[in-house]
Amino acid sequence: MTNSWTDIKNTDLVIIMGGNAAEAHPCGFKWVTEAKAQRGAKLIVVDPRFTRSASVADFYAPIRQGTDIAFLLGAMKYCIDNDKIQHDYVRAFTNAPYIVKEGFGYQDGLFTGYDEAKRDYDRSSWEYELGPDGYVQVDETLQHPRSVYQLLKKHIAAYTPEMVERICGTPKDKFLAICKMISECSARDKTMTSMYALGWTQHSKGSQNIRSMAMLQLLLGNIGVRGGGMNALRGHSNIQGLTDIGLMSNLIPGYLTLGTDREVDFQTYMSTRGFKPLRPNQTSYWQNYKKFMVSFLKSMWGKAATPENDFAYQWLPKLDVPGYDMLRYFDMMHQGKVNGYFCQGFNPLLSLSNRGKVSASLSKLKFLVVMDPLQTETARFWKDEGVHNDVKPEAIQTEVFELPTTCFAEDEGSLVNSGRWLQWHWPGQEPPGEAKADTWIMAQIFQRMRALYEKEGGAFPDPILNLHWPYRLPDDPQPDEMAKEMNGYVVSTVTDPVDPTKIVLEKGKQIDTFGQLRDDGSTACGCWIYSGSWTERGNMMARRDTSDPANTGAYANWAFSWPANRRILYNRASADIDGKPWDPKRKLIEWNGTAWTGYDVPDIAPTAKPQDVGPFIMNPEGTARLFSRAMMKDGPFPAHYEPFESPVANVLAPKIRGNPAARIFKDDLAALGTSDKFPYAATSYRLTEHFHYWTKHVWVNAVLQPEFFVEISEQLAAEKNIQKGGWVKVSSARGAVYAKAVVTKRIKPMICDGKTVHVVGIPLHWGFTGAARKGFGPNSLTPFVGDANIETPEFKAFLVNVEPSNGPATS
Amino acid sequence: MVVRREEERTTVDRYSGRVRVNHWVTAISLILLAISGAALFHPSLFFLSSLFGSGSNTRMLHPWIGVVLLASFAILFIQMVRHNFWTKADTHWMRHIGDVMSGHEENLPEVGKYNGGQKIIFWLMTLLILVLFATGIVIWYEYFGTTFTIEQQRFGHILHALAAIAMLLVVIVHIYAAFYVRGTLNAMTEGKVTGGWAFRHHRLWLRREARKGVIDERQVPPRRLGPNAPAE
Amino acid sequence: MGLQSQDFARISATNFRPPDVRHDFEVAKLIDVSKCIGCKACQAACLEWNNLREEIGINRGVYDNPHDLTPNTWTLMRFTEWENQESGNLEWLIRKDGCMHCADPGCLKACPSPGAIVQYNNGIVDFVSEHCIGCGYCVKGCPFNIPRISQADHKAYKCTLCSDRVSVGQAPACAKACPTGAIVFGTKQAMLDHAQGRITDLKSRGFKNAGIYDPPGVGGTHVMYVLHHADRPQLYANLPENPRISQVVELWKGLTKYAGMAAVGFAAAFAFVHATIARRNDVSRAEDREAEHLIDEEAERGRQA
Amino acid sequence: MLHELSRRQFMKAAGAGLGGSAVAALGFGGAEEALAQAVRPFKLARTTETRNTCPYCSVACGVIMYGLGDKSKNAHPAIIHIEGDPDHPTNRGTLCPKGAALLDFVHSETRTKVPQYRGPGEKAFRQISWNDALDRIARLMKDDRDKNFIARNQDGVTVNRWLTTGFLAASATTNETAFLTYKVVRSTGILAFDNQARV
Repeated sequence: MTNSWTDIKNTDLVIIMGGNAAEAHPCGFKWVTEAKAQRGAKLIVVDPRFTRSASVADFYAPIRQGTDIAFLLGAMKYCIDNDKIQHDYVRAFTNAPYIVKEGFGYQDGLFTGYDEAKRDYDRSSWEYELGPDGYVQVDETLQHPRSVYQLLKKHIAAYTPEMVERICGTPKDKFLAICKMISECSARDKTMTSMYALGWTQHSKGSQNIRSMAMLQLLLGNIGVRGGGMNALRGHSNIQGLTDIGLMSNLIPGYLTLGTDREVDFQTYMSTRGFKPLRPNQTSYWQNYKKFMVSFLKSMWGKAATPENDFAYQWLPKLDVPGYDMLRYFDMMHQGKVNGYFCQGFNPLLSLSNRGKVSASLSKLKFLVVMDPLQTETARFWKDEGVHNDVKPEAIQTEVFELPTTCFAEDEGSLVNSGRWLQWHWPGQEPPGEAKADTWIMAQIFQRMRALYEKEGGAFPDPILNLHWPYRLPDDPQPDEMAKEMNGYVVSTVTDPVDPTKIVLEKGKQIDTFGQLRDDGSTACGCWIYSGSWTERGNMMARRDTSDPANTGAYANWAFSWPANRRILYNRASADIDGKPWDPKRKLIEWNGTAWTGYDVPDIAPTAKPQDVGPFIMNPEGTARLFSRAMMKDGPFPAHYEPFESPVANVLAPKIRGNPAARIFKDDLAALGTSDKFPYAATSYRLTEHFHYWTKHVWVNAVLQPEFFVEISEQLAAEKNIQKGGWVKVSSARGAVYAKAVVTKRIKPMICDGKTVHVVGIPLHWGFTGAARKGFGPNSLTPFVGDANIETPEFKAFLVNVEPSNGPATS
Repeated sequence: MVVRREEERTTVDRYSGRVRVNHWVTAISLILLAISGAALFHPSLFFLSSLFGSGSNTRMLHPWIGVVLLASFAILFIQMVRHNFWTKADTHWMRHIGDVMSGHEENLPEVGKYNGGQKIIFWLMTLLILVLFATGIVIWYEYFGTTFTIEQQRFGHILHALAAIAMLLVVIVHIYAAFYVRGTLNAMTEGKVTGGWAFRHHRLWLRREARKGVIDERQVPPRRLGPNAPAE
Repeated sequence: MGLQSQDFARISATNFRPPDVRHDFEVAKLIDVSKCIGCKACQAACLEWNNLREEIGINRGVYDNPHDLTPNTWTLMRFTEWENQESGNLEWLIRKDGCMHCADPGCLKACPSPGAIVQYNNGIVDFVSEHCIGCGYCVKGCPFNIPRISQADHKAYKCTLCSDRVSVGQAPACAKACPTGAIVFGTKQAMLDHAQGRITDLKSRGFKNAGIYDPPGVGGTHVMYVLHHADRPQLYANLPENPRISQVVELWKGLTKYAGMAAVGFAAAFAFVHATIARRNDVSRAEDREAEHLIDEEAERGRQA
Repeated sequence: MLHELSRRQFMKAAGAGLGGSAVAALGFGGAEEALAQAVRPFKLARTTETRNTCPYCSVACGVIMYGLGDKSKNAHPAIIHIEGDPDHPTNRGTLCPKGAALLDFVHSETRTKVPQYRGPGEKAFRQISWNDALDRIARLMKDDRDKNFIARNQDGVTVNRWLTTGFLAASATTNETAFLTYKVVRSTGILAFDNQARV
């Protein structure tokens, strides 16, 4: 989220698309109902199903899953055609005026530089035209034919309301009504907020779905303002934190990245991370990259990280591929290239696409270690559960360990919510039985491995033997210790270069902000964006001050919000080029002539002159990108592509199946279904009564929604003679599941490109452990296809067939 | 059934032991039902529920007692129904009910085993017990709470209440009559009545009984009562 | 709230009339159906707060789970999919069902057991298990079909409006939990005022028949609804249009009760009086003698026949 | 802290309320006495409160866990109720159906309670001691790492990666757990490192 949950109360228009906030985030959705009740805000819901969010919406329109980009580009076109964009904002704060290189183009659904064999682009042409000064060429009039603005207009010209209806199945009048409501928010005193979730992410073009809305929000001038922004409703309590801390194949805490095989040494590594400003006097904050990186390495290897050994840069593994994400790794597992696997509170047997492949892959492991507070299906993938897990234990040679862990109620520490708030929590009871904290388990495993390496030696033991392990109890590190490491501390005293008697940073002290980090090894910091969370003043994450001056919803002294306790990202953009708030009633920060003042921590140097320095300081341009240069693998602009399994062909580029740059492996491509065998457009989603695969272990939630079901329209039910509450068999090219049928008016057939499309809704939440009735998850059906940029599987759009059935018993 | 002459009196058998047992089972059930029913019927009488241990027990027992009543009365019915068919004489008798009440039965037609009033009571009881049982089932929540709609149960309740009231009235008349007409109680206690009682209230019945024969248990033959015997 | 008799407005099946001198704030729960997303947080909170656990059922092709109120399920979301012909929009009407805490409670009126059902001055209608005899009369008294009798202990159960929470100044568990503020709790007056604001907002959004549901037929309720279609409450899973205590129950618990007692009493009295004043109906000696003659004659005939 | 205080004061008030009603109950006889029992005693008086945040979605609602006992030496704490934290800016005391039922998660029948092990081809789990489990795991890891660690790629570039073992991190563990996990996993050279952000 660029903003926070509580900020949503400041909005005039909420658009829920690619998500179902009321269903998945009811307590956050409260702030939508508040905005409606208190400011007369309106709520738009665009979804294949009439959802719980839709039940309280002012306007609902159906859309075929996987066609959001067409809808959003159509909306952009409407705003531009009807001159409903915030011109000053677009000109000053986006790269609309920038000139793009000669040679960039888009045709038949492909951008320039596509290599079909590699399923990838040569992105060199997706760049700005740089002047002799090294700065981007701009045309403030936006008239230059190669200006981003003109290219964008050209790119979205095809997405007329008629085309949108043809692709999305959204009736033209409904689409136009929504466009009108949206376009009103181009006014300076009107803002729209976008609330989305995995409904946009879990597509083969998930990142571009989100980009499309971000671009629309930029055109409307809604980024950085109260009641605006791009609000990703993260699905899990600390998925934000785990991503911040870089628990991903290619990441280092704070969104730094691992080196690749090409980056043979630290110098080469840093050379591609200089981030020289692309416009005069821009901040280009990543210029501080080295300070963050060195401080991180110091927190990893302490004394052993020295200037001489490049702070142990070489001790970090290097990537030979973009990343060993889940999809790639399970594919390797499937090929028998993997021996050991750890699942720490993760249930891939039900969470990852194509359960059949996941199960087969796990069966090829030598050992699997599962750490979880609940009895997961993954830990029991080898167990014969009849139709619910049809495997032969004797044939599976994997050694499996199930290690009991604490749950939230028994452990201490911080979680990061969707609004980037780090909130501390305390344990209320002892763990049940022999359950232990994950920290204890990790420490135990590490201590034992280190002992083995000390005793026996072995493959490159240095990073293990020298890992910085400063904990009071080496066998049981305590949360406050790790929290302080992540915040960062001074390794060696730093004095003022001018007056050496003046101590700038004192050895052993916690740092206050990442501004104090240094690249000479005198500071250590586990996760630079968390700097300020545990300073000499104590644990900022445990703060509980509920005061909120002027009711901005910022709650600046409640817990800690990264970065630098900033509550709304890009908040500098809430004021015009001279630093005056676009909407005085919604003031966030303001330039008082000498400094930035207001209700939030400015997202810019406190004294940076508004006319000089752009709001988007993490970008070398200082502006936001309507044209994303080579940053996105599948195009600098979003373009409509059908899901890999779609009931209709891509009407704009009939030859292209799915997203041409999306991640898909050969045999998985072969395992795709087609609409002749699997005629119905399926999608998966959460129900409000349940949380993922956890709450089926929770009695009360099992009572509230006891049994696996699928949702279909009354029309489809009639067509297939399916009874309400009767059993159905749902099958895809990957497998089949049995479910009860919920026949509903809330799903209606859509007409797309002249063809009737039936939607089949498949909720997740059921498996073969827990209190609820045994059932299946949608991942028995979903394809093993990943988004081009972030490899998220396409859970939200795939093809199935549905038939009446007598239930699992008969199988 | 026999007429029996003893030293001091002449008796006529009216009810066999079986009938009397049934009658008293029925009677006791009725009384228990009246008490428990009243407890559930009116707050001021709820204290009566303590006779059954508690309100819950009362709620639980009342319907079961009703079942007992139905059973015992059913037998009673079989035993008595044949004497209770309506005749012209009954109609005539009923017309002069006033004389009966004021004790002038002389100029009434001879009455069989039962007079019109008794027959009416018999049939009323039959009817009311059926109604009470039927409605009782409808409102027997423990077992039939879901068998009948709430609306049906509501009507069940009011009918049950009205029938119960009617039943109480009938019972009162019945008991009253039993006491008011002296010599009647013996019929249900000893099972026999005196010849005089039979002569006075059920002469026709007495004739029939006598015709069947008389058992004479006297040691000495009776004094012949001459026409000019002194009046006493 | 303390718990002296002065705190009671009504007590079932008793002639003991609370003095009703102590005045407590009348509380109420307002359920704004137009804000409800049917998340069932209220159901979960109710089960957790009251330490109730319902059995795990099955899916019957609808979102309603459990499928009806039970002795353990005191509140329940009822889902209705309705095509609004006027607007052409589909509307998903979701109503939280449960005890309405009537000002004139039919359950209390029907209850035969003293103190088994009470109404506090704050308006809460509560069942007192200890005095409940499990007769199910409350079920017949209730115009909303709320009470449920447990087959385990033969006691009636329903929402208590969290009288235990309210008694220490807390809102009911469901109201506290409700994520969207569709359930609010406060004094009845505050709730009525709040409802007005909501109705204005709804009208501004085109629901011209938006209104409050506080049925006068039962003297108003302490659980009220804001409905977008207040003119057609039955749209919301058959919410009764004009609920009132059934006439049959009124008759049964009213006239019948008194008339019946009177009739029986009168009859008994009459019988007694008559028996004492009227001439004894006894057998005379003469009749005894005539009986002998008659027996002789008849016996004779009997022999000849 | 201030809020903790105000909360305790509330608890006192609650206690007083109960005391009041108890006293009130004494005066009664007969029917009224039972009426005193009409209201179930407020079950949270004098429980120990602990603040936490909901472990499910990323709204991160504040919750208060009500624990058995008063933290005295011999009182074993156990959470008996969980409710929304009214001071929390986001949820202001509200909870969704999952948050409102957190108690049943904490005390779920199917929580893991002891380490379990399943050998190759076996049909069931069997209990194993922490020591044996951890020793075995460390052994398996080291053997695999020693066997398959890649110090240099074909071009002789130092790459120090270990690809034959992977680690899937959670979505609900604390940042502190995450960081410790990161340090341990990265120090071994594991690249197959992912979390639930994708799914």
